[in-house]
Amino acid sequence: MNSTPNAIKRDEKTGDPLFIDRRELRLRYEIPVKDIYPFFDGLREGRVLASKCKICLALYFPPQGSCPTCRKSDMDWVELGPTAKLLAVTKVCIKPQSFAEEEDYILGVGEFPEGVRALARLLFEGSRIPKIGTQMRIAVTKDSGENPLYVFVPTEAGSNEPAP
Amino acid sequence: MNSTPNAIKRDEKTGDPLFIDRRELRLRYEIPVKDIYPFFDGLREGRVLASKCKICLALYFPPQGSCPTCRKSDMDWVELGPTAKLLAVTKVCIKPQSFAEEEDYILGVGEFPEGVRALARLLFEGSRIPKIGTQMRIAVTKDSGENPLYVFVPTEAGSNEPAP
Amino acid sequence: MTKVAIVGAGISRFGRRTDANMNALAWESVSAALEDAGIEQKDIDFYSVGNVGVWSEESLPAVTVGEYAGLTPKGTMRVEAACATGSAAIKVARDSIASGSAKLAMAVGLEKMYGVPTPTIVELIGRAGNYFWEFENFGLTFPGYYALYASAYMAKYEANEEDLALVAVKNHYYGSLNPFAQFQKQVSIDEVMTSKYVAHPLKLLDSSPITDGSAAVILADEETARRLTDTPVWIKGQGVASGSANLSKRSDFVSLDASVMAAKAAYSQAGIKNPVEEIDVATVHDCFTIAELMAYEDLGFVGRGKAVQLIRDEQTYKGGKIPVNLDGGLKAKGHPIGATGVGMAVEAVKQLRREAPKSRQADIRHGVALTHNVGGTGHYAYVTLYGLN
Amino acid sequence: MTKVAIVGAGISRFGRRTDANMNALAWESVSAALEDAGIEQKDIDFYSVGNVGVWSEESLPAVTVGEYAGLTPKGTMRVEAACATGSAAIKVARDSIASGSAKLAMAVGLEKMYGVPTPTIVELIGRAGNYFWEFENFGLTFPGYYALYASAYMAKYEANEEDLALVAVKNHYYGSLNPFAQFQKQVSIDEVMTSKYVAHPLKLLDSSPITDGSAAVILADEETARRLTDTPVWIKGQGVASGSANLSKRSDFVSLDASVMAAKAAYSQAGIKNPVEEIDVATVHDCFTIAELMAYEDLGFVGRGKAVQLIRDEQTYKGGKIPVNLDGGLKAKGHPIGATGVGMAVEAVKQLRREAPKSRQADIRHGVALTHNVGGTGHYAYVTLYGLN
Ligand SMILES: [Zn+2]
Ligand SMILES: [Zn+2]
Repeated sequence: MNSTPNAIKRDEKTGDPLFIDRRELRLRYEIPVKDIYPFFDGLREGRVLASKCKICLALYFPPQGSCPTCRKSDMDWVELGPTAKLLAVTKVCIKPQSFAEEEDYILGVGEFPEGVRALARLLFEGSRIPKIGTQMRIAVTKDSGENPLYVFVPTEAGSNEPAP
Repeated sequence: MNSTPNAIKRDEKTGDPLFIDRRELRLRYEIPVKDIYPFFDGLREGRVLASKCKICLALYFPPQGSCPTCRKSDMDWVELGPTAKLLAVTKVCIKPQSFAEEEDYILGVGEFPEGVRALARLLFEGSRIPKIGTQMRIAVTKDSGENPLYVFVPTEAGSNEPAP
Repeated sequence: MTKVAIVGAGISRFGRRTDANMNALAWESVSAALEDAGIEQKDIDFYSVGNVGVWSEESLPAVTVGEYAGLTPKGTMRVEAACATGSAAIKVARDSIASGSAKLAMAVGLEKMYGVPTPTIVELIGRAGNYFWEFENFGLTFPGYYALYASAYMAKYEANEEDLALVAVKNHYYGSLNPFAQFQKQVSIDEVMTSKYVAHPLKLLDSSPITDGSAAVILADEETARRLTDTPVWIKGQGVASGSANLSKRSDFVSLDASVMAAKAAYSQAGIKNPVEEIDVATVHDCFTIAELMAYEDLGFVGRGKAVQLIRDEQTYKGGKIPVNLDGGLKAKGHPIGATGVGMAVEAVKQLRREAPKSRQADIRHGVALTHNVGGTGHYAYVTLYGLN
Repeated sequence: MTKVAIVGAGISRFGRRTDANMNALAWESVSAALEDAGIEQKDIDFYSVGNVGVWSEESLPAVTVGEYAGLTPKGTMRVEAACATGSAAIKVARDSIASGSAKLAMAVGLEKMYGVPTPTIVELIGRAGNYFWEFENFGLTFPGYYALYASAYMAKYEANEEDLALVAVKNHYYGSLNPFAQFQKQVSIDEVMTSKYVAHPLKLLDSSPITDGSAAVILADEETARRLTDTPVWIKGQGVASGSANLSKRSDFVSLDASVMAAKAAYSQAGIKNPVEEIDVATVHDCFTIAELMAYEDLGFVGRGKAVQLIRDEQTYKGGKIPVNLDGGLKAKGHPIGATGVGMAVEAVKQLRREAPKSRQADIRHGVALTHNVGGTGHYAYVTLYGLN
């Protein structure tokens, strides 16, 4: 329709007129990490650290700077792993806009012997989805922007999957 | 600090580490206007239309497609103006991001004899802020994207301001 | 607690609604609820609006809906509990009455998701949960959350993808009988099984769609309810619980603890001892097929690991042991996030009043209906029991 | 209505908080409130989280705060009522108790505005109101909304910009005495008058700042309150009202109708006949200086057009007829949108318990404090009365 104002378009399926917002909102957050900065220090050294309350010894991963039980901010930093058992797994095929450029990726939750768990990418040969119960190793790699990131990889002994 | 990971920067004022989100969210809305499309038709013809309930004769501006009193969607479309009295006025100096490129602009609420009111830009000579009570004329101009937009301008007789 | 009843219920058509903006969409259900209750806006003392937003233009929807619908200057607020937002809106309206601060209150659920393109919607839903540790770093999506549960559930109970598909087949069947549903067509197991993976092992037809829609209920105290209607639908109990933001804080992935806790609380308040025996019809939160199976167990309809047998035996169809989602569920009726919980309440009201179309009207013997509304992946759970007595 | 009291109150430092993410920021006030009440997380039956968000990363803050603070698996929801969000969170917590569904409930107010750059914050605040007809087309900002009111008020009552500046001078004076305030320094009339226009006639120093902060209060039923503390602070009344989304639907611009209605309802519930005589101290919503002047009139402290004389006579200072914003107000203490209303409640509690620093402690004679929390520009109004009896 020639005389439709610029800002109005017709929906392709329904033909209904839609006003196309002229104001784009762009959001990119800045997230304070002061209280968990040792985690990022660790990551640069290739270690994945959890925070541990010095008073009640509770372990926090993802780490947090305060213990809600003791109401104190007095934390030790302890290394996780190296092995974790796969509790749940998925391959993400429909990706969010900000991950649109990536290949389908595999994510899983691994449980460490200390009892805490972590969600991370799984890097297994051939983008294979390993079985629930598989023993994995946590490792530090780099994301596309050269930032260190933790991932799960096969144990050094191999895939170490449970028998079917 | 050389060894800071790419995604972390130090705040300029406090020196606190901030994780800079790698995922930008961009939002631009598509707003259905089917039920008020006559308003946009009117605008293209240089007329500012309000909707009027055929049953109870209530006048709606901004227009809406249904009358909440009668619970019906049976509307006439009637032209507003040409004159309105200025009830409230401001000049916007600190602008939102999506208006950052524009000069400071003047906005006001004008009341029409029919009792409804409209918020719109005021285009007066020299970016002058007119006095409360000034009689204005509603007119249709174009925004920077060539879309028709309604504005308040001086009456043909001149500024028509109340005596001080 | 003061007795509170629903005395009016309305719902919009669910779907991709390019014909109505947020306010007009809300008005469709608000006007229907007012009509149903036989009251006017001025009679309402307070209204809550459940809306998640960000994908839609209005950031103060409680106010813009109020203006459009003639509810201004009544007191209001917006509430959010992810996909359980609608039930949270009902809690706020109910508590307003039970506390004595209102006699008539309205809960409006509203979502206009198609205000932005689909990849942006996927992005926005994915960001819910724990932003930094799940989304920012790893791009975990909302289907991905439930897929993690599906992987663990299937491994533990030897369920397979066909079992999940049975839920989709049932709910599409009922969707085909609901003129307000987004999908009014049946699907076969084959169609489900051959649809594309969204997040392995969940496929497109395991998933509820992106939906625009609204629903509204009007609540009243006992005296007002009895004055307005012969068939008040009482809120007999409501349990509310939450789960960890980080999925990795959960100890297993076969059940939503928040659902279990919320159900327990709701049953206790309503005096329900044996849900399958005492509940006539349930609407449960089937945002994905796996979610409906877990709900069967979390709500105590069957024991752990027995959900698959229940759907295989068609015991959650009309006429079965416990009919579930006779309106098509989120799966086929659609899932306008903030409206879903209120839409469940509308369905409970219609079922209990025996106003559903015959083909999907449950047999109402005890006069009790259940709604189970989950926010996120057990981040929130709201279980509500409605009854004729 | 069942009596409900505040039994614990906590607040974070307000300001630009680059040292704490949303959850850690909430924890500062939650932990202080638990400490103050002498209870643990497990004692809480329900908690509400007031947060507007979008400028901060977490889209399910009720859940992420709950996880961090050890409140999971308690029932929860997020509420929003623009700048009155905190008071809405208190309403939800209070009604949860008054309805009998909880004995102890917490209301948390939280805002992390500095998650995005300042021009984006201006954009986001500007979008509140009616998006299409005010922002999309015309770029009306939030200071612009109040500037429209200021223009009409000043014209009608012959007030001038210096009169507005007097409000800023008073509130900065009290901010200088409050170690939790964002601005702990006094300003002179000259400094206010020479600060830059934000939206004519309002200047930078007429405006409340962008703020990060949190506040929390713990509410209890009568029995629990009396068991926990000797100085429960009772909620004596709460009025809630709304105004049109479109400012052009308002008939004049010298008063916020929603404030007038909410105050009337709150006074009626609390049995207040003469506010100035019966209230010891008030915190009112001074997001801009003009807002405080309108509040004096809307709350019935003075007649129409008389607010200017009240501030000129310094009658809203400590020791005056009705001390207002002895914590610095939004103007100097800061305005973390979702936290503001809860922060007002914290101040009311401290004042009534006579725990404020001497220099800004009001004379508590009747044991009654008022909080006035406006969302948007009278889009929402919540007026609450707190009392020692
Ligand atoms: Zn500890
Ligand atoms: Zn009408």
